[in-house]
Amino acid sequence: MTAEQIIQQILFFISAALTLGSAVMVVATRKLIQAALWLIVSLFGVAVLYALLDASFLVVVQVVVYIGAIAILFIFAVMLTQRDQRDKGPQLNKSWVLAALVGLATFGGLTFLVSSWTGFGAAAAPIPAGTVDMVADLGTALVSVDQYVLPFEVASVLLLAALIGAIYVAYNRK
Amino acid sequence: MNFWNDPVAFIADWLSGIFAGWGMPEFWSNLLVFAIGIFVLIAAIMVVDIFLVWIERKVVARFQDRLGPNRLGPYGLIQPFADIIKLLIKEDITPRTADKVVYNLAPILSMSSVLILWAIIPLAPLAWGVDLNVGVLYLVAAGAIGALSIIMAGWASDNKYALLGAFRQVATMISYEIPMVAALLIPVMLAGTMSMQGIVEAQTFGEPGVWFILVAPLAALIFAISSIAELGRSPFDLNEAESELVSGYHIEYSGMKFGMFYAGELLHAFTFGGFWGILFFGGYSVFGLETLPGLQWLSSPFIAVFMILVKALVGYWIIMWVKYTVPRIRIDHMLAFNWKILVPLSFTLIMLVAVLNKLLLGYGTLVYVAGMFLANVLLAIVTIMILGAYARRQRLAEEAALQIPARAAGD
Amino acid sequence: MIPLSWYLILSAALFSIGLFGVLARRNAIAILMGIELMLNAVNINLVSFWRYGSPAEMSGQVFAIIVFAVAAAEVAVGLALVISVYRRRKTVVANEIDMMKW
Amino acid sequence: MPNPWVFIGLFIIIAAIIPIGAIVVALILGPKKPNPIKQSTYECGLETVGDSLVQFKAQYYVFALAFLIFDVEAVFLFPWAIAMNKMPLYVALEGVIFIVILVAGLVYTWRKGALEWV
Repeated sequence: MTAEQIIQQILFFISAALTLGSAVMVVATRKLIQAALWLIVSLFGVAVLYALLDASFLVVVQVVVYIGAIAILFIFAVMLTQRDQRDKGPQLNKSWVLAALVGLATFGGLTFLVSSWTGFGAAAAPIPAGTVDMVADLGTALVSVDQYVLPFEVASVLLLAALIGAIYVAYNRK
Repeated sequence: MNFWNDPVAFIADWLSGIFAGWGMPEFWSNLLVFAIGIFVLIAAIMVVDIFLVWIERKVVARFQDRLGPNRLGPYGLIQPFADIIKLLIKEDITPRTADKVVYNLAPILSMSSVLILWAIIPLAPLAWGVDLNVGVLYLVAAGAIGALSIIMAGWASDNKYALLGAFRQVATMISYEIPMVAALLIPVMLAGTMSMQGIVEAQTFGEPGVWFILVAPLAALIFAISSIAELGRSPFDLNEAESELVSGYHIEYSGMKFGMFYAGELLHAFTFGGFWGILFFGGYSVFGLETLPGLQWLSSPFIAVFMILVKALVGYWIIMWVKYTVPRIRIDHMLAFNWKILVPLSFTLIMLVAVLNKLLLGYGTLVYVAGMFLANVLLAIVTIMILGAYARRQRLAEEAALQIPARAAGD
Repeated sequence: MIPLSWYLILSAALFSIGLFGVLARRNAIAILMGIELMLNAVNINLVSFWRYGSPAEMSGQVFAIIVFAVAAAEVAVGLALVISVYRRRKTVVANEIDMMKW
Repeated sequence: MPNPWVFIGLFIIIAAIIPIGAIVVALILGPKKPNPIKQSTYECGLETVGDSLVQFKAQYYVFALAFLIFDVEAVFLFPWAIAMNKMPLYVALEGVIFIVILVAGLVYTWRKGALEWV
């Protein structure tokens, strides 16, 4: 193994530890604002994983959408409802032991499922030579009529529905 | 390899030669050379930042008919160093109720969110941090980290004013991010790439090969307005609002931590001056003169770096000009201006440019540039006419509402 | 050299942590955070299958972007519901939101 | 350099180390004489009243919501903008349809009065 590959593995372990550790903090922290900040750390760890996977576009999209918009929305929502934060009381409901068992079972089941699949230990496919700008390929795939133009337009309708629905629910003046 | 044609590669080669002489593997020596390069670049930016403090104070003094710093050194040039020494030996006061970790993290994030922008700025034809193929979105992502640092500072200070200031500032930043992203889409569309290097090259050597300010003047204007809002500078400095909120989200910060917010703000403005230059004014190109025969020497990296710094300074000067001329506006006006004028306008502009760009590209440079320019101007005129009509209707309605009771009182 | 299995196990672990958050937290906003973690786990899977499967085709990345849109829509509507309920009932605890219960 | 993010990662680390260094130097050089008055919350010299976590207007949430939706829209539009140069005219029209659908959402929000700051 070359030094570069070892560094890659170390980076993977660091970002995996960052992601999983802060994900645990998200579900375990008492103060909700701190949970939101841990969520940001976890999402950033996922962005580093995307960088390791050579998905440049998704790295910046992860930061722009998740950290820049979704996390800010969470923080705003926490601030708006903080009269009922109840940070002192128990943050987990009565059946949390059952929930932990379900979580562990899911993890075990998923790991068993994927490890019995043939492609489990696959090595990374080489990036085909000649792909200069992967983002351009992505754009072409999104708008070509024989590829993903329908999902592209449907995403617009989905966002429209979400905007109208959320405004209708959150904004009931009078 | 000639030093004068490509100094960065020359020095990098020289350094890796030295490291190879020490028996270092190629991978590590490359990494070390990169680290040294980044360190030198950031150190240079910090030195520029120190002089920005001096420029800012000198320029604001001239705008307000004062002299500005003039005691320490010629023209007060040593003043910023005295400021730094003062910041370094000040006591660091942390409020008792503050969330210590988040409180200390916020100024660091604020400064680094600006510094990391310099990783993608093309300084010269062969000198840039990294030619990222998602450079434009990286700019937006760094802005997201900046917004996060503000909300962290406001919350961790455990102070009403700080939290109110942070909320106002973040509401401004996220609202104006929409027209900014929309305005950024237009250079991307014209250049066909998101890399900053590609955008600069498209303006000099591309298909029409003209500065994008000529093709999309309205996009440049929208980007200018929304980036001033993103910077939180006057007229959009509701976060500070000295008279109401004392100084917004950094009210509880003192000493070097406050200095980080302050220096970060100045450097942010300067950096955005640089991005105006890169996206709409040809970046490091010398007015396109270097493509002419006999003037090839103008594409020398040293002239290029000088040009980009000059363009950034001019942009910074315009931001200061706006800041010290225009009074602060109210938050409802500010948000209404964004959501009711800038956002619809920028979306209309995207659609217009997308279709016209496809239609006009086959008809030669002159028709293309003139058509795009006129379309932009026409859209701007239509917008101004609609706004004028709306304002007239509002005024008439208000006057009518005022006149009825006035007449009743007179009779 | 990172084998595909590492990413798959990481994503399974992230999914399970998110699932635990959804099932165990009392606060409705915290439940939505758990859902975000689960969606991120899905995205890691999609992107790593793209990278290890066929990087020449952009399907994996397109799917991941659609998941971003879905996540945004889910958060927007979910948090709007939480805020709306909070306005009427002054509570964000999921168990106490029982208006639809017979 | 195959992966530009190695460079960005190094850049981010060094860009974080320099402000940390400045703050640490200031901590070492500066005086350290804390007292309760100095460390209390600053509110123009008045005593702090009540919790600092004040209740915020729901309006902030509405703007953040609209921002989130249009931000995701922009994420879809960037690949479209890049691909457009090499594609025929109908691709530009696809993007126009995409924008028009979302502008309908903006119009709805506007007509509902959710964009007013009351």
